[in-house]
Amino acid sequence: MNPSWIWLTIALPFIGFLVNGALALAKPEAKRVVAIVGPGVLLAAFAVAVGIFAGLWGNPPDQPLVFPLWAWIGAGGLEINLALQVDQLSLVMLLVVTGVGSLIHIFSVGYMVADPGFARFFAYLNLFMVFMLILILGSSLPVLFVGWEGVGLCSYLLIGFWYQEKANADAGKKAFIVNRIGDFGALVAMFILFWSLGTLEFAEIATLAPTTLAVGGATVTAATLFLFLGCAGKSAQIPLYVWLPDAMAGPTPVSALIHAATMVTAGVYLVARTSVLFAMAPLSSAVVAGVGALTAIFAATIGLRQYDIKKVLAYSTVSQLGYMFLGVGSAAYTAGVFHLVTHAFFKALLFLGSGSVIHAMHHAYHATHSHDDAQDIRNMGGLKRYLPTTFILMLLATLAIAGIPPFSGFFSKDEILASAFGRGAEHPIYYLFWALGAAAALLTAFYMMRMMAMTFWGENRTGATEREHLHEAPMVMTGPLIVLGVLSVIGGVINLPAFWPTPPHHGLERWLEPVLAPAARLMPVQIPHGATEYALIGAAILIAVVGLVAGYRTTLAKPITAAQQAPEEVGFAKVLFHKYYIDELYHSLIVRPLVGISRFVLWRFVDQGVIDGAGVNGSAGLMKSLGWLGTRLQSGQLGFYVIVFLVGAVWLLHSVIR
Amino acid sequence: MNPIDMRTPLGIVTAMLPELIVVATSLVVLLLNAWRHRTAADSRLAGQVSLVGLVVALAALAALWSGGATAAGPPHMVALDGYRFAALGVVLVASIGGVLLALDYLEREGMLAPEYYSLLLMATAGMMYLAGAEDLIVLFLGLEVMSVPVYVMAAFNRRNVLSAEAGLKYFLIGAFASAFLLYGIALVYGATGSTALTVIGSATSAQGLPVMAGLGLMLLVIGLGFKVASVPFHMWAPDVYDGAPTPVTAFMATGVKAAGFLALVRVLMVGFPNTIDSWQPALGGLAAASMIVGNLVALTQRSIKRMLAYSSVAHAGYLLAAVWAGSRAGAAATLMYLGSYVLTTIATFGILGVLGRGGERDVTVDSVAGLARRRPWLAFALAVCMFSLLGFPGTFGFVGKWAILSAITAEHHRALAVVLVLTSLVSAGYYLPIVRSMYMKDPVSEASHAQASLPAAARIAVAIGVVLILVFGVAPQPVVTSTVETARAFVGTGLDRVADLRP
Amino acid sequence: MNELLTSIGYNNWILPVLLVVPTAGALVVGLLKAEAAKRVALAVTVIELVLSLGLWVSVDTSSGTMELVRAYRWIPQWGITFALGIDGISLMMVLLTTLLMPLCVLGSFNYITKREPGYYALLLVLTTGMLGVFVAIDMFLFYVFWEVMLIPMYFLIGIWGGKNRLYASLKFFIYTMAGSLLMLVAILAMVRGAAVATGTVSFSYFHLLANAGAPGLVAIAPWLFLAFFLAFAIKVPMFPFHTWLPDAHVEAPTAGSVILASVLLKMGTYGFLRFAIPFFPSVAYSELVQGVVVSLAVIGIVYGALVAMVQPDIKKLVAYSSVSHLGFAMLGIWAATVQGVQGALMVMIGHGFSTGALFFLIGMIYERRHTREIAAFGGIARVVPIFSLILTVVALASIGLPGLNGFIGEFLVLVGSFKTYPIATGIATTGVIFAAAYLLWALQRIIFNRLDKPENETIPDLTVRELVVLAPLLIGIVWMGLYPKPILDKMEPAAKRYIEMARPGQPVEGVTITARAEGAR
Amino acid sequence: MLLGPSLVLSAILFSIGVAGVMLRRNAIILFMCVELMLNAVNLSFVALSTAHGFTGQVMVFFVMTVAAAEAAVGLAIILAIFRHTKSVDLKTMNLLQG
Repeated sequence: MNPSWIWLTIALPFIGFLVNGALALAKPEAKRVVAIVGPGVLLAAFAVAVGIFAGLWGNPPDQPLVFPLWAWIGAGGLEINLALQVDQLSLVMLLVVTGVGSLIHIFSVGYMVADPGFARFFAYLNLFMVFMLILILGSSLPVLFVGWEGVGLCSYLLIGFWYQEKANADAGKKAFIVNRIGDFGALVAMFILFWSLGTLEFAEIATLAPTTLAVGGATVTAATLFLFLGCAGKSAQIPLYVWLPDAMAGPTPVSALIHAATMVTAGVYLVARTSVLFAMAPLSSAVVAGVGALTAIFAATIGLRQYDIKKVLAYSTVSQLGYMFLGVGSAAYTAGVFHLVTHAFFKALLFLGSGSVIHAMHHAYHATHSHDDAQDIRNMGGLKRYLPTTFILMLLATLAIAGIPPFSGFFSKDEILASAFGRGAEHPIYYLFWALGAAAALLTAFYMMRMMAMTFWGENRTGATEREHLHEAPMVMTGPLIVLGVLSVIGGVINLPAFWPTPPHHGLERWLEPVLAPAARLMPVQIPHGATEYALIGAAILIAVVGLVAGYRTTLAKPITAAQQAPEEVGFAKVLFHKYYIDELYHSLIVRPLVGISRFVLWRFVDQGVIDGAGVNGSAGLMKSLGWLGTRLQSGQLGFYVIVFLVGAVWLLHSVIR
Repeated sequence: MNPIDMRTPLGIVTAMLPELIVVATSLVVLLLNAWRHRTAADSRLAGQVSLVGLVVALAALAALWSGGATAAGPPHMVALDGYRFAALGVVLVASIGGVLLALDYLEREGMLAPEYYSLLLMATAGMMYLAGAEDLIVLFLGLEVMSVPVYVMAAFNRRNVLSAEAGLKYFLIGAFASAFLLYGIALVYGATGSTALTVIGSATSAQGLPVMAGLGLMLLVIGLGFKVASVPFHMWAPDVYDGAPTPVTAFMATGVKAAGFLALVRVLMVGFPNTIDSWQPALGGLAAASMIVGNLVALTQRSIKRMLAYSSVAHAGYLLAAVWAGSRAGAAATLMYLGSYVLTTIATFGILGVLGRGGERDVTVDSVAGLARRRPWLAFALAVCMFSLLGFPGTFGFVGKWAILSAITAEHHRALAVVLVLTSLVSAGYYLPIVRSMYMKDPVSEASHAQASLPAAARIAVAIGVVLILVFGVAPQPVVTSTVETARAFVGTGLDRVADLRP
Repeated sequence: MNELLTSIGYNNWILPVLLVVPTAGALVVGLLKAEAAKRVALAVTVIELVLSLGLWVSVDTSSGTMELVRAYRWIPQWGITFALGIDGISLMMVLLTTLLMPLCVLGSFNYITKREPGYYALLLVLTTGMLGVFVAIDMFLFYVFWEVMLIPMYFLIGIWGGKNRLYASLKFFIYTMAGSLLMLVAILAMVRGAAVATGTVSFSYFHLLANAGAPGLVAIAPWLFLAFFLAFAIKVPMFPFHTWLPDAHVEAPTAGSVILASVLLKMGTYGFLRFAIPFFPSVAYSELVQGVVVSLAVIGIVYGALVAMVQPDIKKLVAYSSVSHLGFAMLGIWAATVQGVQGALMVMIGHGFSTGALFFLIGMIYERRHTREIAAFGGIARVVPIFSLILTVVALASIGLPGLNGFIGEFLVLVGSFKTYPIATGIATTGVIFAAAYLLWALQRIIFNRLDKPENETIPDLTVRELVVLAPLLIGIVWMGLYPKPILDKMEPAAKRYIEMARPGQPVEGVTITARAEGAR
Repeated sequence: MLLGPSLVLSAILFSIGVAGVMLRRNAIILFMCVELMLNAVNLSFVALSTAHGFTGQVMVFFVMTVAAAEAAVGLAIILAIFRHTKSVDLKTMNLLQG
């Protein structure tokens, strides 16, 4: 299929959005239509994407193909076309987003069918796909920014989908505002780039930057650091990760699609997109890698002590995103994208799996009018008997994320750690990053297994009567799970390392080569070879296995009490349970002071007190009181009038005697 | 028309035709009163007669002016130039207004004394002499002929102690002030050896200003400054304006003030054109003081009548600022502003006269509440007047203020201009509340404003006033032309400065 | 199209006609009964709109100078003519005004329940005043329009306003008059200086522009600029001259708030672009003035946003958000780069649309619930989905979401200013965060959260008439967000011309071209 | 010639009149002080006319007539207010003030 049809991939979901939106306003009960249109447009878009991919498979372009739609902004030297860009990188993202997106749409049909806002949900979901695709395909930073903000908006709407709950609306707002802090960085980065390069087109940046800017210079470093601030916001890195766990307030498919597979990886995509700039700024790359590694370990520790199944997965997402940044920060852009892809597979699977678990739990509690928390893994246990399919698939995903060969996660995570270690030769700090990454890997395996164990193994804690109502989800939901399961298992094949016995080797790397070449020239990837390499692999596998076993053992060692009777956490566990009290910290350090100052200092004091009170009304009052003084002098006594008269007369006469 | 030879009786009669007509009418009315002075009809008749007389005088004036009458021969005591004609026009308009307002008012308030009109006409004659005087003797006579009847008019409501008090205060301090003026004349005469302004002008141009003449000049300024109620010689004005019957107040606020200013302009610009530095500081001071005091004190008044009294002090300040400019532009601005001020004030007091009873001292900002609901046209008229006094674009008042401002800024001395605009801003603080009260508040009771309706005569005055305010506000072209032309006809070399706005 | 217009001599009569039609209409409307008055007023404003649309094609903005210049005899002795002209910038302002007026009339049909004829007559007079300000090229004429506009607004607020309307109207009147009176003195002083230099007395904009550097004026230029600055800064309104805005906005009837926000505020920025800066570039770009203005603009952006965040009253919130938005415009204007100025203009137009729509929406919900307290709502998205949808879209536009009009302006302003004032721009950019904060918070408290107040259960959703009022604004919001190019192209020559006047000798295009060339090598 | 001395004398008389107006509270007395001022000026007119010809003397006649007229009117007004307040003390006349 000719790449010029690329606009179709955006147009299709948009049509879906219009249709579903109209239905949501006019005829919400028409769920059948929605159930067909919603996923339908996505599948169509996926088909188009596959078609284009197939068309370019044989002869990949060495230059990105740009398809301008119309001239958007034009002011002085700033000419921005609303243009779509097709190259190897955007194609990979395109396939992942539309593919995984379609699966999740299908899953949602089963998951949300009972919800009155069914049509509205799919309208939002389609709209999200529109913006996500603009983000991926945008040929310049501003166009990308359109998608960037748009997905933020949809995430806001979907997190607050059940807006009747204040907590959900709060979470949505938090997500948007925290993202805005990141966007601030993105904007400033754009300004710097525009005034230093005179363009915001990715292609032109890639060609201009090396010739115009100094490697490691202040300009490029500043630009990349601000850019990374944006990425940190979108991809939930320290210090802006706080919104992602709250985002779990949204429906589970949303968590799978937006907060695991697609939107949150946009930051990684952006770094890969502008790899040239990052490659020119070693400092920024180090910052990226460092923040990534730190986030990976930090989030992983929190994951250890979460009981909400989705919160566990949320922190694991944060942590995995950290990995991706560790990768791109180590100039291993391919590895980063690779992990992005595999993570999309297994994390989407995990979320959807948790979705079907919650689905079952919810039905059980709903049937018995119990008000227990359907997401708390302390209320689950032994579910593998009731949800066998879900159990098997989630187990596969767990092995994948833990990094057990030959599951997909193993290859991507291993490549990231290896390249981080490799850069250590140049900058020893990277050894530290590698160590953090490795430690995070251990914790990942541990908390994932803990979650699995508490959910599926041991004896059931849901309750005697509820237990009857637990049952596997319908086909429409398990179907996508199975597809994702397969992908999580074999996903690694797209980029097998050299040491792997069977080809194809480095598929993704060779595919992306034309896009990442400029960056690679400036900062080549360093994968250690020979003994070191094998040692690293061994260590990685060992870590994964230890983590899993330890997780299983410690969790099931002592009986678990259901949420109600669960004892209060103590010691460091409590700190972890409360996520290091970071939210409380932000709230009391930033939010409340800001509101307080605005209300009492700026508004009441400065605005109403000083400017209006003293300034405006004050001067008016002054005039009035002066006038009052005048009326007092107007005593009605002729004698006094005469005196005033004479004073004036004397003054006048004096004025001529000089 | 050929130049009029002021040495022949015919010439004098022609030149003085308007004054003579007014005086004659006054005498006729007086004579009439000898037989007819009992009923309302009598006083109404007297009023109508004097109205006719004034209109005829106006016609005569028009004839003279359009004929472009000029004087021939040596210096004479009464000016014969466009500026005098314009001045006479202003004065006559003011006194016509005074008559129209009085016609029904006196009847309503039970002041059935037709002498009122002969006094008014006599005062008018005095104003005309004063405004046209080109000799200090005529100036003095005109001033007195104007003042003495006005003293009586102020005290005209014999049943009302306030009116009597107003009359007495005005009389005593007025006589006191005219003594100053007289002394000024004496000193100027002593210094220059003449009382003819043209002679004085050439003398001062030649030899500069001796101290004696300077003192005399200042005493003249004091005397006239008193008549126009400029701070600090204004203290009488609020009380007198307040106590006098409303039509009299209107007459004083317009006619007397106008005549005083026109005389002041002529004295300064014909008599002392080249010694401008000697009187500019003084006038600037008076102007600033008047603007500030008048506006600030007006801000705190509750009674509209008294508020208008103070605002008239403020307007005296604006006019003094125009005179201060000492240029043709200033002279033109003075004329123009007087025109707008006279029209607006007549209309305002005309409306005020029907809003209350017994001297209208109790008419406050609150008592006009909701007037727009009951008497829309009356409210509209008053609103227009307020915006015109405020000097808001679209009204004659703005054109006048604009003229003054451009005259001042022309003098490269913008402090006065800034004072003017800032004090005008303050004035918004007391003009707007009236508009607000009329339009944005609801009537106090069902009965309120029931009796607030203009009688025929006053209605004519108000209607003409308001219409002219709006017309000249939008199309000031004719007024600007005439004032600029008349000002240009002024003698006095000292006025030929770049300051004059001449395209 | 253009041929048709030229065949009817459109360009010769359009500007005066645009000024005359509303006033003439006002005279008629004022004498009608309520129902008829509504219809006639609507008809007049629609005719006005249709008439003005021709300008889009007929005015050739490519030169960047004034087109359709016509000077009619008025007061020759004072060198005053009734001179009208239009360029790319005023074109947009005129169209913005003529587009909004029919909506304002239509939007008032239910809101205004007393003394309708007067109300609609005043709206029409106001139209003349606003259009006059944008097309006057004689300083006397400009001043007259500038002031005359106050009266209808004063009555609109004072008669049809809310509880505290008397205070608000007087404050609005005196506040604005304070600034403009000093400007009046400055204008006269300029005319005087020019007259001394050239011997001709003329209030013509071009004459003064040419002679603003006259020796007599250079000395007092700072004072003259200060006078102009005050007049315009109060209108914009810039911090700290903004406190009239919240009161006026809150008390004014819906249409009044809309006009205030969408047109009147723009007159301030327009005044800077057209008069203050071109007259006195050397003063405007002296270190001191730049520092003061830019910091005031940035303070306004952040301060306005923060104060807006804590407002209990929706209208007050929007009022302070205007302070913030106009701060962007000021920053862009002073940046004097093509992007900055274009951005400032887009902010002016975009703000006109989004804030106008916001005020309409607030008015509509006010008509239903008779309160503007944010706390009185919550969760109404379930009852009034269409209202909530539109409110969300408009709010997002005002937040500056890419794809909607708000973003274009802010982005261009910030890009443009970054070259001139990097630090200030950096701070200003935080405005995008606060904007999201206050608007989303308000949005949540109004349409989201639990629907806990019974009186909100039964609010009816928007009627067709209200949708008709909002539709043009929404279309504009989306159109300008996705395809602003035509508008930008119309304004670009004028913007460049402004920069040439503001920063003589500075390369208008900025650095971009050179960088491209380097890259090519 | 006595020009100088007589001018000084008239100035002194004028000042006495002014002082009287300033200090006294009785309407009649006040009025008499004003008359004194007028006649003081008359004196200077006469004196000056020795230097400048008869204009001054003409002026004197006018002033006297005017003074007479003022006297008539003034006394009438004082009578009028006396009817109301039964007093000619200016201290009591402050109904109009503020």
